[in-house]
Amino acid sequence: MALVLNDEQAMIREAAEGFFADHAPVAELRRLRDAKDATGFDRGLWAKMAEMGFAGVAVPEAYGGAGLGWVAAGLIQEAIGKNLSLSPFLATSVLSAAVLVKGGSEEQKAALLPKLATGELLLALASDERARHAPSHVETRAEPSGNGFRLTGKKAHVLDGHVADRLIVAARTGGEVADKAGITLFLVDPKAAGVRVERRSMVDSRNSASVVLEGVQVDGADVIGEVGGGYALLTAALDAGRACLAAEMLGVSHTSFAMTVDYLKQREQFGVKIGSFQALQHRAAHLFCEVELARSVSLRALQALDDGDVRAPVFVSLAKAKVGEVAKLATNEAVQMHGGIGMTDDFDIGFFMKRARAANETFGDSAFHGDRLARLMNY
Amino acid sequence: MALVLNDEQAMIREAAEGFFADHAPVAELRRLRDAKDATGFDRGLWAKMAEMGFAGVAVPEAYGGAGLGWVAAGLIQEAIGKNLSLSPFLATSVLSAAVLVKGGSEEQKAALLPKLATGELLLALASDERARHAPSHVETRAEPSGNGFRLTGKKAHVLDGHVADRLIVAARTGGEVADKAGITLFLVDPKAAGVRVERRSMVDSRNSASVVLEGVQVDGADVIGEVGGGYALLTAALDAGRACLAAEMLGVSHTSFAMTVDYLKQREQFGVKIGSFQALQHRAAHLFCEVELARSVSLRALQALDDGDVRAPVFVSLAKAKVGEVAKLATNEAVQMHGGIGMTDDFDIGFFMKRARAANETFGDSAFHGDRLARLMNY
Amino acid sequence: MSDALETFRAETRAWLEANCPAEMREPVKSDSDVCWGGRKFRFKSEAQKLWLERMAAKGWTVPEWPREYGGGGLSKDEAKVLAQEMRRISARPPLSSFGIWMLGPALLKYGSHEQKLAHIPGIARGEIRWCQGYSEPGAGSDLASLRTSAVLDGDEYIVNGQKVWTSYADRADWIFCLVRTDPDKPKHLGISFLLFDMASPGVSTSPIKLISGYSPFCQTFFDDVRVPAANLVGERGKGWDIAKYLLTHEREMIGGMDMGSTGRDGMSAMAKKALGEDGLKAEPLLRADIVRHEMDAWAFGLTMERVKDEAKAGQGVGALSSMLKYYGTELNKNRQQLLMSIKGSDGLLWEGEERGDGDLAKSWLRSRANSIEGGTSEVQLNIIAKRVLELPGA
Amino acid sequence: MSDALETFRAETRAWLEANCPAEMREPVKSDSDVCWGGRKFRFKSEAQKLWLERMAAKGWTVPEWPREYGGGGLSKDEAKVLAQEMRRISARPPLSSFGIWMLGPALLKYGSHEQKLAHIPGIARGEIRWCQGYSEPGAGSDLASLRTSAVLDGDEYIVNGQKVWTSYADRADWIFCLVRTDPDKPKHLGISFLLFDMASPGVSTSPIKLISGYSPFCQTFFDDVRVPAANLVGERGKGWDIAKYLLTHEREMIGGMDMGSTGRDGMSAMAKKALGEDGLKAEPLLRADIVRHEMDAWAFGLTMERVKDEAKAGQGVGALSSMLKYYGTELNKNRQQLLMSIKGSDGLLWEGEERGDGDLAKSWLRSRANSIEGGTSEVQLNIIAKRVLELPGA
Repeated sequence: MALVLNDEQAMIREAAEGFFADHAPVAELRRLRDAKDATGFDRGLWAKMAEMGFAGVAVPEAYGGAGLGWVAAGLIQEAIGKNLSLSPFLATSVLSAAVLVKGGSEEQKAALLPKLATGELLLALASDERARHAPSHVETRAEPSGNGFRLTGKKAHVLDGHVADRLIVAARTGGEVADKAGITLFLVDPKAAGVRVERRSMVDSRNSASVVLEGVQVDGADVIGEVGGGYALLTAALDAGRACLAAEMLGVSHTSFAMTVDYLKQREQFGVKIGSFQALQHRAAHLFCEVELARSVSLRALQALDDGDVRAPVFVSLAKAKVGEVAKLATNEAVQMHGGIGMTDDFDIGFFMKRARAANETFGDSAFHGDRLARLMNY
Repeated sequence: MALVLNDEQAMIREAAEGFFADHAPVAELRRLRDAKDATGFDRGLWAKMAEMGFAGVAVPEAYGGAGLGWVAAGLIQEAIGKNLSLSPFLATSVLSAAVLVKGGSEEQKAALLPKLATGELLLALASDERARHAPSHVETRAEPSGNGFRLTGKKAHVLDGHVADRLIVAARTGGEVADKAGITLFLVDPKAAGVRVERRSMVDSRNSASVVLEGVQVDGADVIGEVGGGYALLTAALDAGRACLAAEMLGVSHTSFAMTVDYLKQREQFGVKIGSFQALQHRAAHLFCEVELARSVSLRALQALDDGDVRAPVFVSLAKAKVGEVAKLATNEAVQMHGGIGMTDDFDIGFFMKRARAANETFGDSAFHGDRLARLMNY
Repeated sequence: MSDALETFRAETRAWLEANCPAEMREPVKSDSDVCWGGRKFRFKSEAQKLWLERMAAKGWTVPEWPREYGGGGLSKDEAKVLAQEMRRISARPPLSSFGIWMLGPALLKYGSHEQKLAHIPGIARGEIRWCQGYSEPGAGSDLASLRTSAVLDGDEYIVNGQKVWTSYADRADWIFCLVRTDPDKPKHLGISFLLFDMASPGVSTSPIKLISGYSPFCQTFFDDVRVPAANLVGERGKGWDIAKYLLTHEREMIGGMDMGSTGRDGMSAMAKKALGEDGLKAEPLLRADIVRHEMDAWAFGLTMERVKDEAKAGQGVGALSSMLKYYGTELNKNRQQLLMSIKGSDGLLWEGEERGDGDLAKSWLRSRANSIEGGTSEVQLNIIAKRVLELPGA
Repeated sequence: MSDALETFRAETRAWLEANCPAEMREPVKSDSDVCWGGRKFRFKSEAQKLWLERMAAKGWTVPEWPREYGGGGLSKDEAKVLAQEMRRISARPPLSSFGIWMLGPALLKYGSHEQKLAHIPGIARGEIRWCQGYSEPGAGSDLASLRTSAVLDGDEYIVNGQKVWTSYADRADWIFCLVRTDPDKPKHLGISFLLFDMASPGVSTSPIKLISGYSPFCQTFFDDVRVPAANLVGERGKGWDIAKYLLTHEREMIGGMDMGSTGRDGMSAMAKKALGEDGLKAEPLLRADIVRHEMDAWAFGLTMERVKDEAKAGQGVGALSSMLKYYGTELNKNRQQLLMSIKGSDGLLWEGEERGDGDLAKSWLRSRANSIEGGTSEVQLNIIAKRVLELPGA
């Protein structure tokens, strides 16, 4: 498969870039942060995203979605990264859509996906339990009870958990802690008895919540996929999320780098433009190369997901690890080259550095994915 | 203990630097290499080194040595690194002296150390069997036979093995391959029946040999230290060798860096001195810092050995790993900044890069020692 | 050790035993435990106030400064004994301030007798808190391009201009300030070193909010501020020499910052605490990053040690402050990044219910300024290239 | 696919089947299997000679060049079919040369009809081997400072000067050479592009021994060499344009070098072979270094792929040759270092009894030149800063 966008994808990119630049630029993130907005995003924006077909981009047309797949979702997330736009896109349209499309029963799909695509229904994936990502580390227990299960446990770092209308919870129906077998995914109503959702205030002003489950009763119909076979489904959804996070970090890198190059051309010191200092030139030129590499691996990972390529997990880990490193370098260099002004809250570059860090930590950083890649390649 | 040389050590440094610059500069290495000298070093030089007290620097005065310890040995090896001087110093005066001083019986010491100090007797340590350093990986077997043992196995990368009058061989008297217990050290005459020593031609023009032992008969009196308890002794000797190799790589880094800074000041391109290019200035300045760090860790490792500090293995691994990385960087940068001329055999800088590489690989590179350091610190 | 010194030790020990309040023998837990002094300072406790007063009375807030200016007049060896005895009972420093770290040493070196008499006792007693007016908007590393003007009018200078990055200007009483007294002279010629009261008419400040959420710095504005000409330190037009002297000082302070905890097993111990005893075995690449960092940090720590030992032995190489500043701050930035990685999503917390929530993220963000303030890393590399390596055109 | 192309494929397949000797269907094992052509070339076998002659007769040594100059006159699509069919039977390239890679394209673009007629057929038939005379002693990356002079004397230029890093000058028949025809014009103005016979009186060469032990380069001396004025390519004084065109070409070649084997699992497979299936588990830091390298190499490989795909789709960003050269060569140096680490003391062998002994060390040393030849890494970064990022004063 050629490493270029097809015409349809090029159009989506253009639409997404225009949309987020117009409707949700960095100033909007600043506004929501400073207002200490309880929701953490703008429902009006989300409605517009649904109208544009973004909310249901990865949902098949049969269920009211755009059916455009992961390259398209990644392009939207890249534009989000360029503008640091706040929305429940990752949690609802990527992670949760991936779980339901791949693993949902016909009834679940028919009930949930059309509402997801219209933006009416927000979902969140409650899987991580440890601060450092370890997806098979599931202590939350699901014990048989009535015609269903009772869930007990704690979930950390649930993206958009505080606004979700429905949670997708990974719990253990068998096996030992850290076993891949024995994990099951459940649909949980956050308003059900025994569920406590608490928003956590994050460095990147994104929405993350901790979720406590105390003997929460769910129905047999709330099981997604096979009992005990949830890990493969979870991995598929996480890989979609990781590839889209890589795309977002590509957007973050792109804008940080562009801002830096602009600054190098404007700012004067010692009587000359600082962009004329060779040491900075070489660092900027190196960074240019790294951003180009990030672009290649990001696109390949998204394509591999669309193609159902068996190597998709390898490409996803490559992208998450490599783009993560590039985003770290790009934002670090941006702050350093901006000097004092880059350290002030009034200036935007700090937001990019914060987001790069948070996106890195979400669903495995470059150490996690480097190790995963090596294991997948048998060494 | 203060991280400075005492007066005696400062004198030794001065003496060593003058000696090797005068008697064994890089030109001498080139001469021996081009002449394809069968010995690989100059016996005249070695005799002079013995006269200077260098050969027996780490041998107690009671056995005819200078009794000056490892800081002094390291300073000599640093001067060797600055000049790339060829001699059996590391194999005989460091590795073998360490084994004998620490583990030899009174008879062995009395018989061997005085001759070692006068330069009459060359020794070599035959321990490594794998291409990548793994000191407990000993397959060579020592089976009881008569009043002694019969040795069978193969040794790789035996420094100065082809000129040694006596070999110190690590062989297994018990335990499984890679066990630390069950290793015993033996004195072996390379002229004994069943010993085959073959010199290998190395990238750095140093002397290394492979040794094959086919049922070689040794006496009970040839055992050094305890039967089965040789690993601790071997480790102590290797640590002395590693610390001295770090000191040598410090010397290599120092000279490479000095040559590079000189070149930056002389060489013109695009009508100006290349040392005025800020990108090269920053790289040179960074390298300056790294060489200073290398100097600190090298000295601390040698001091810790002299002090019998229990943390000596940690400091030694720190030094071998860190100075190794610095030497790699210093020689790589030297070749790159010298440009085309740095790639030519007529110019000396290539010799430094070759030696840095070989010294890195000898007795564990920075990956090996980083891992060892982490284990020693329980993580 | 001499008898006199032993006597001094015994006396000091007894005096500290009798005079250091129990509350002042606890480790400093947060910035609010630090006594910064000054007119606006509110003591956290009676003990804090008492401890400052008692120490200041002996001149031991600044033990080695001359007695005539309110210092302790101790010899180097005596000061060392005092420090040891204070450490023995974990006594807190009675006073911390820019006056002690920066202005005092500069005044002692460059000030007139009158200036020393006028200003040093106030520093020693913690009565006057000072801030530093160096950087200006748009100047950054290019300090010599500063534009704040001081025009002589009779026996007063009239100061106009703007400073930025003035640490705690909103809490300071006085400022030591670089101003341009000779507008016609190029760059760093024509700059003078001036002291004035922040309460003077025409001075105003405005705090700068940082990405870490803290506001330790201000913008400071001067609008026709009248300053007695006698407040100019050293020669007119020679302020640059004083500034350079102080920059070297500052560099050493920042370079050494946090370094105590960087070396040794600090980070791996923290990782074990966060990930469990065997947690790092399951994360071989993270472990590799930690080892590489710890080795560099350790090597740097040993280098700080060696530099000090060499200085004591009179073997100093000199001009190493740029190296320590550059390498130390880069290392600390790397350390903060790795700590964030170790903590995963917990490290991303900004605010929370528990004490300490958000501290890690803030200290990570704070660390990014290390390589910008006090001369950027790029400036330090320039200095090494020029002064140590003597490269052409540097 | 068109019918005409299918017919071409069938004919080509039949022709290759009938004309490619069996011996020429084996992979190239070493440099001695490569046919470089030229007057001094000694064919390794009759089959090698026959294969060159048969391919040259059809113009398929240079399939896309015009027929009138000895090329195959194929369209892009036909040339692709030929390449596919050759790959199908593992046919070796019949001829490799600087003439094909470098001079030919330049002559086709800048040469006169007469020059094309005079020189291109000899390249296509492998009769003339060319070398490149660019660098001069002391000039390095600063090509424009060259001093070799060409002074017009009637209808001849008299060439005097010295070149360095001329690849295989001792085996070449002709040289394409940058000379200064207008000594008064500054720098890269006044440079012309001249062709001449290495057998001309006054030309001499001397091989340069490299740290890798190989001598692929020479120093080349010109002492009153007389060259017909008609051998000047393009306009007098405009040689710099041709040189730049060729440098971009060269950069792409070097950047792509060895990269095919860098990506994917090449290195980890090799590590497993050297250290045993579980060997890397016992060496977690080495494993970490390998993973980090493989990720970069893979990302770079995908970028090469993307650049090609974008070019095909007409979306090329342009000016990427410097990026590929810079990143590709730095990566390859890193790869060679890691391979040396994996092989430990075995990698240090210089000569030995077994075939291949010393190859690794030599190829490590060879790789160090990658970032120097064809424009240093520093020059590539300068180019990116200037042409892509458009930074000031770059």
